[in-house]
Amino acid sequence: MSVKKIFIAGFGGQGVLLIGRMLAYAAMYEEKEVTWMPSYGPEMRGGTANCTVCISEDPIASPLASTCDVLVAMNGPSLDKFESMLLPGGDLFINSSIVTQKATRTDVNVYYVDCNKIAEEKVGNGKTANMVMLGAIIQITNIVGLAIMEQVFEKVMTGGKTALIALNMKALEAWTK
Amino acid sequence: MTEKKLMKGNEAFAKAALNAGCRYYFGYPITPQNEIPEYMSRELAKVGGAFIQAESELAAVNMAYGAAAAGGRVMISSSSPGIALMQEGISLLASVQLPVVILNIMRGGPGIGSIQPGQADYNQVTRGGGNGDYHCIVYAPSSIQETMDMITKAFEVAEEYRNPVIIAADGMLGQMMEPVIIPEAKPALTEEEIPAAKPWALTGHKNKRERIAINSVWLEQELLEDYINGYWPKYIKAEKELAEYEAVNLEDAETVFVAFGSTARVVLEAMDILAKEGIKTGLIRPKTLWPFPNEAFSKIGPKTKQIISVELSQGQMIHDVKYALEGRLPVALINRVGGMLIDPVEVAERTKKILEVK
Amino acid sequence: MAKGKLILRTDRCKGCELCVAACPKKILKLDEVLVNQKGYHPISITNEDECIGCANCALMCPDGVINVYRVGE
Amino acid sequence: MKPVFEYTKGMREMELHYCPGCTHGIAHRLIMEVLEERGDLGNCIAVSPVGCSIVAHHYLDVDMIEAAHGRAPATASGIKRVHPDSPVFTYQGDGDLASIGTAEIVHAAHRGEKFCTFFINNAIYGMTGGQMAPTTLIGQKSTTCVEGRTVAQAGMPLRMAELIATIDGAVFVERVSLSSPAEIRKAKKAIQRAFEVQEKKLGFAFIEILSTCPTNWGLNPVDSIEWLKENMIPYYPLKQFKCPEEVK
Repeated sequence: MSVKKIFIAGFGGQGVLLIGRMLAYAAMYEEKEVTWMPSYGPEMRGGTANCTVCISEDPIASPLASTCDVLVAMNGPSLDKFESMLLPGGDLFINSSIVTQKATRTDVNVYYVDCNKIAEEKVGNGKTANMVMLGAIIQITNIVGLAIMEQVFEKVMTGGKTALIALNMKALEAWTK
Repeated sequence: MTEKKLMKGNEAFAKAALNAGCRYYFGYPITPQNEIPEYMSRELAKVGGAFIQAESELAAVNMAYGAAAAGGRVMISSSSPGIALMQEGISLLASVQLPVVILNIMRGGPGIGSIQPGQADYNQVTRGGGNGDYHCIVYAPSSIQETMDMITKAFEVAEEYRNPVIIAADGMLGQMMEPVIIPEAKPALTEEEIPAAKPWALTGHKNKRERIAINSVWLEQELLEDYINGYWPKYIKAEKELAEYEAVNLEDAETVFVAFGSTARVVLEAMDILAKEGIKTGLIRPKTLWPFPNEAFSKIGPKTKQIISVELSQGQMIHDVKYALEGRLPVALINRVGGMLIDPVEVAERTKKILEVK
Repeated sequence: MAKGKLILRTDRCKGCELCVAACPKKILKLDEVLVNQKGYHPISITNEDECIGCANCALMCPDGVINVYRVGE
Repeated sequence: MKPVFEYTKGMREMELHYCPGCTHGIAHRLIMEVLEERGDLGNCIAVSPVGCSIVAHHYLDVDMIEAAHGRAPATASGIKRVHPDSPVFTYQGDGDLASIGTAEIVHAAHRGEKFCTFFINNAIYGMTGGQMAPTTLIGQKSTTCVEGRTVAQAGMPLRMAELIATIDGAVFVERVSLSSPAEIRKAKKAIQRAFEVQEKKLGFAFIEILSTCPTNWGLNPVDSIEWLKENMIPYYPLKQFKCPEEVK
């Protein structure tokens, strides 16, 4: 079984769960098997949030991750807490707009993504910071295709939100290695 | 119709109930099942159904008692401590043979416990929980799709057997998202159709038939004994006809796991890890917890030397496993409790420990 | 000259601004630069000299951030 | 320097998990201030509910027990039988007290139980994510009434203080609010009276405390206070419904 496990963590409100959900939609539209599992707790503002996305060609057994192939740290505490989960050779994405420390692992590929700055300066909308990160994940891992994302946005951004599709597509391509 | 949709478990479960013709839902907020009453509050009125946010789980189950007696297709849902509070009503439903589907999105106990996934309700859902001689029919799904399909079936089984049916899912299934195919929508019974479809239901005798009385109290114990003996054969029938399970690799396995619900998915991944190290394992996954699929254990091959029950409890199902095995094989337990989840690596490691000890 | 002195435990602050709204002298404001370990901009005093020591801020604070003292007594 | 305000020793030295601007922190503190001033922190036994304040025992420096959802008044009745001279209180939210626990609170009042109940009314279920409470206002949106509460679907919001005041055994009943420093001072005075009523064994003391839930109301904390003033107080008037002569 070649299940890819992606673990995304940060503060509540950073769009951590949304990044995961977008990946899940994309995988489904590419006819892959997928699960999305959020952390959950009492409704509370200011807490931490994380989610696990599993993507595979075959049915997925456990939707949980004790280790992962891709780790996304949207804030500092998440990097400290979860860095050891990443499998050797895995991809580590760090939101360097907020995370001041560097990765300690040397056996993984590390990508520093200045999400907030890129969102504000290159996309022109600070709220797209999480989509900048999603774009980086897709570009590096090819876990889903960038092309499918337009279809995803069309499904989830309906009504008045259709105007945001182009902006979000721009955000996905804003980061470059 | 066959288009896949990415849905959160709890919303998918509510949608499945709606499509199965459920039109009455009564609930009370409790984590991790809140999306179910929330969905029902939005959607039921649109299809001519009714939602009440009850003042408690105790009220919710008794609203279900009323609606089911009146001939409605009813679902209620809660999570472990809420189900405990419903037990009075569940015993009552069973005593007067009313069909209600009860969705339990289980969490860690005892007491108020934790809001994270758990399976320590096994005893609560399979051993009655309420007083008296009765069983609940209990399904234990391991994916969102399977939960939806079991809900669809549960309404049919509940009405065929005139008995409460419990779906024992957990917080993981309720909170996660998976692509699903939504079961086709069935027409719901109209109020006019109830007397013919459910002749036992309270509809008013309209001076055309004798009055129906639904009662749970029997002041003459001889009559109660007759009554219980009268309905008991349906449980014998259920034991023969309703037990379901999934078996994986029983012929070849040296060790056979027994696990239900989301835990079975974790075990499947652990089996892959163990296979890579040359350890051959199999799995029995009960899809019904009552009746328990005893028959599955007769399919275990001669190579099997060890049985391991994997549970999110201190070992509750393990007693049914031992009973089914009739002492033929040693049974060990791998578990986590209190809302802690078990991961595949841990299952694999603890399995190796169990096998080495021998 | 200040009549009151505030001692702030900014590590406890969640930036709710209930104290800001309650201050009659309008001398409380969230720090625009500092972020505490909880991830919030904590409360700060813009002009300590104007504090009258009324304790309205402390009364409104849900998180025990503010203690208030009378100066010169 | 002379202290004008120092955080009460009745609050344990730890940070509260409540959302930014949630007024639970104020209500907790007021009760502990009163107990500290009365020298009762060491004697008090309290009961926490199910709801956001289920973890109140982490914060309050008194002996505490967590009750099953809604059952705090029954639990407190039991405690009071064993320790009739100890100050006992329950701290309950609107789901706990006004929904699942209506039988227990009505009968605690009816028996004239000699303990105090502090009822936090913020018109919504907090911990479970913003479902309708019995106290949710008409038109107010919640996750189980997304278009706003209607009378047809759910009836009129329940006024607990008025209801409890009709029961003879409840001798002190007051509704207060945490919406301004002045109202907070009044709330504290009411809490002081409630403990005096208990000490003198006059009967049951009930205080409804109007509070905010910025997270589930979808408002910032400051706007939440305004919303409380504009919407809750007109329907839930601030009033002392009953007060025995002995504590006036």
